[in-house]
Amino acid sequence: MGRIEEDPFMTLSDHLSVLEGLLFVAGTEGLTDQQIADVFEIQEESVPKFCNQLLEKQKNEGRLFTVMRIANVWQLTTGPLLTPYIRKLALVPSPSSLSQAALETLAIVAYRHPITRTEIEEIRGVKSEKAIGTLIARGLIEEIGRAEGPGRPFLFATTVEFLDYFGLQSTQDLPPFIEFEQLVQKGV
Amino acid sequence: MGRIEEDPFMTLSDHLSVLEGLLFVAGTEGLTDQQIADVFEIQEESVPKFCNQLLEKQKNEGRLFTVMRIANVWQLTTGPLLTPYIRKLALVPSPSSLSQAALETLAIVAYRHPITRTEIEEIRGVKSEKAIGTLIARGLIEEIGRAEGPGRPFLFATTVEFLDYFGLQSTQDLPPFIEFEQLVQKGV
Amino acid sequence: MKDGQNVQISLQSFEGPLDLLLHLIESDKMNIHEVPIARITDQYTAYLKQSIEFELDIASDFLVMAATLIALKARSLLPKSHEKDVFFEASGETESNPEQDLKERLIEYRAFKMLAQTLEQKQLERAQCIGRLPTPLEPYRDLPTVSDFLAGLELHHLQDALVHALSRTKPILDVNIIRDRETIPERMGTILKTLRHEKRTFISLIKNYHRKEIVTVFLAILELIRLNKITCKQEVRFGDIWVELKKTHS
Repeated sequence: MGRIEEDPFMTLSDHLSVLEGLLFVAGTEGLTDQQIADVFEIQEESVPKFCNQLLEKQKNEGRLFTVMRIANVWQLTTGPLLTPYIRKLALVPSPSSLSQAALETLAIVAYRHPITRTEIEEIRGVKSEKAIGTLIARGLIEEIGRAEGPGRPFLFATTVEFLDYFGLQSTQDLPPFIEFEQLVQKGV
Repeated sequence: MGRIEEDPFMTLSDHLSVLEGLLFVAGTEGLTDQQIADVFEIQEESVPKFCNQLLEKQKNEGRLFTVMRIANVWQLTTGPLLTPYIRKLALVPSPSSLSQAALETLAIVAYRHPITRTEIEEIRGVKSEKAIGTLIARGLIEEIGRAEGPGRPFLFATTVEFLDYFGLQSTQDLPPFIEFEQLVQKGV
Repeated sequence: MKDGQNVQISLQSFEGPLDLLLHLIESDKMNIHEVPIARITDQYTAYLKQSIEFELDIASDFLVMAATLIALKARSLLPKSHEKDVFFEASGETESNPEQDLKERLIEYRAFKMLAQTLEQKQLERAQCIGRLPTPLEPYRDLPTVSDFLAGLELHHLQDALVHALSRTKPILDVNIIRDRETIPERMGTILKTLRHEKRTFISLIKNYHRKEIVTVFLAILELIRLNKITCKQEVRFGDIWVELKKTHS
């Protein structure tokens, strides 16, 4: 395990907690072997063993979301044991209507998809993580792939359910953007 | 706890694992008291106790992301212990913090809402149009109507995003204004 | 200002005249209540004179405050007459005390400044609390929920079917159907009873194709969907709509 076990102030269990925390923050983007190796200053070859130790710990503690290697990254995912409860949760109506921020973000994704979080934030001029989260949770937008370039960020687009909601066949059926611009210019 | 403890096949610990799993799924959207009560078929009043039991469990197991009540929803968030590691990975961009003018304006709106621009400016003694604009753009305050009287100026109040941004449960969570006035009176 | 001895002072580093006043009071370690108005006025105006390089729009608020302070200073220098203040109390507002008002404004503003600091602290703490993006629940909904149903295309299909059914009814004058109108709850009961045996098509739930009856069936079905008692499926567009009891979850 290299450096990790040598650190006199942290136990293996502490390191596993940090690993779990970082995987939590990384979300569906996950962490690569290299990222994990860099943070813990260990060899890349040791990463799978390290992650498996976390998996052991999670199982012992009865965690229903565990570390898994998906598409070359490590991420936390829920297992089948949780599924019936998620189904039950899905039936409970979610509260509150969409905030102004969420509506704005939705409009941007609808007209400019596929689009990354950074691009959305550039257009809105403010952080939009919360709004994106709301829209994902409501099934109005979804991740449809990754952009090229550094970090390979997720690309978002509206879902079929979004189109259904507005009775549209495709985003082509949205009122053309130019009409909106004219409305804005007329001050409507 | 109603139904939960009566179920012969599941221990409290199992239920706490399910709760944690569902909070994991809900992410930054969080779960309301009602959603949790519905899924577990318990009384809404029992939810805070239930969540606090999870918090205990998480702490005992050394978890670095724990359940927290922010803006009236329960959600899993990381704490300061994980921050240095998150920085090391550069997983999240450091947030741009608010200017002094924006913070002062926000404090006034939080305690004196609904409030007009002129009233804010009277308290601050300076023009506050720009600060108000910034706060609206960031979704921290919003127009909630118009005041009576000449010009029928807009009335502003803080939003749910405001609570989330500062990690408050509700506006009740802010210390009473009188405490601050007393501190000033004492010449602190 | 150009002699290089003075520290360059910028009004922009203050949030406004109240902020500057507080700064002067605090650097003198004075209590707001005990501030000698004459001294603070001198300090304030001296400060303004030093910072000549200000922009007019920023400066105007500061100048208004200077004028107020000078008026207060003049008032404080006048001998305390028996008639009290002719200047400030001429309007008959005997309670009004402009010096006291200013001090109260300063206290209020100072309190809000402290609050702003509290918020700043909370902002820093909150920034360390990071969550994860939610998992979409959509794939976990094996049965469409009510809102999905009503918000989606299904309602539109029902309406199409209704039009379809109505177009088949003959515009006959049926004098025999002058009986008590069947209520929607009654029909809901009948439909549920029928569905207990087998799933049925929407059309087959209608008995005599009278407009009123079709509307009753339509509304009863909508209500049953809302109550989560039944589900509707349509295999092809404009095809038959199959209505069946919702499987109860254990």
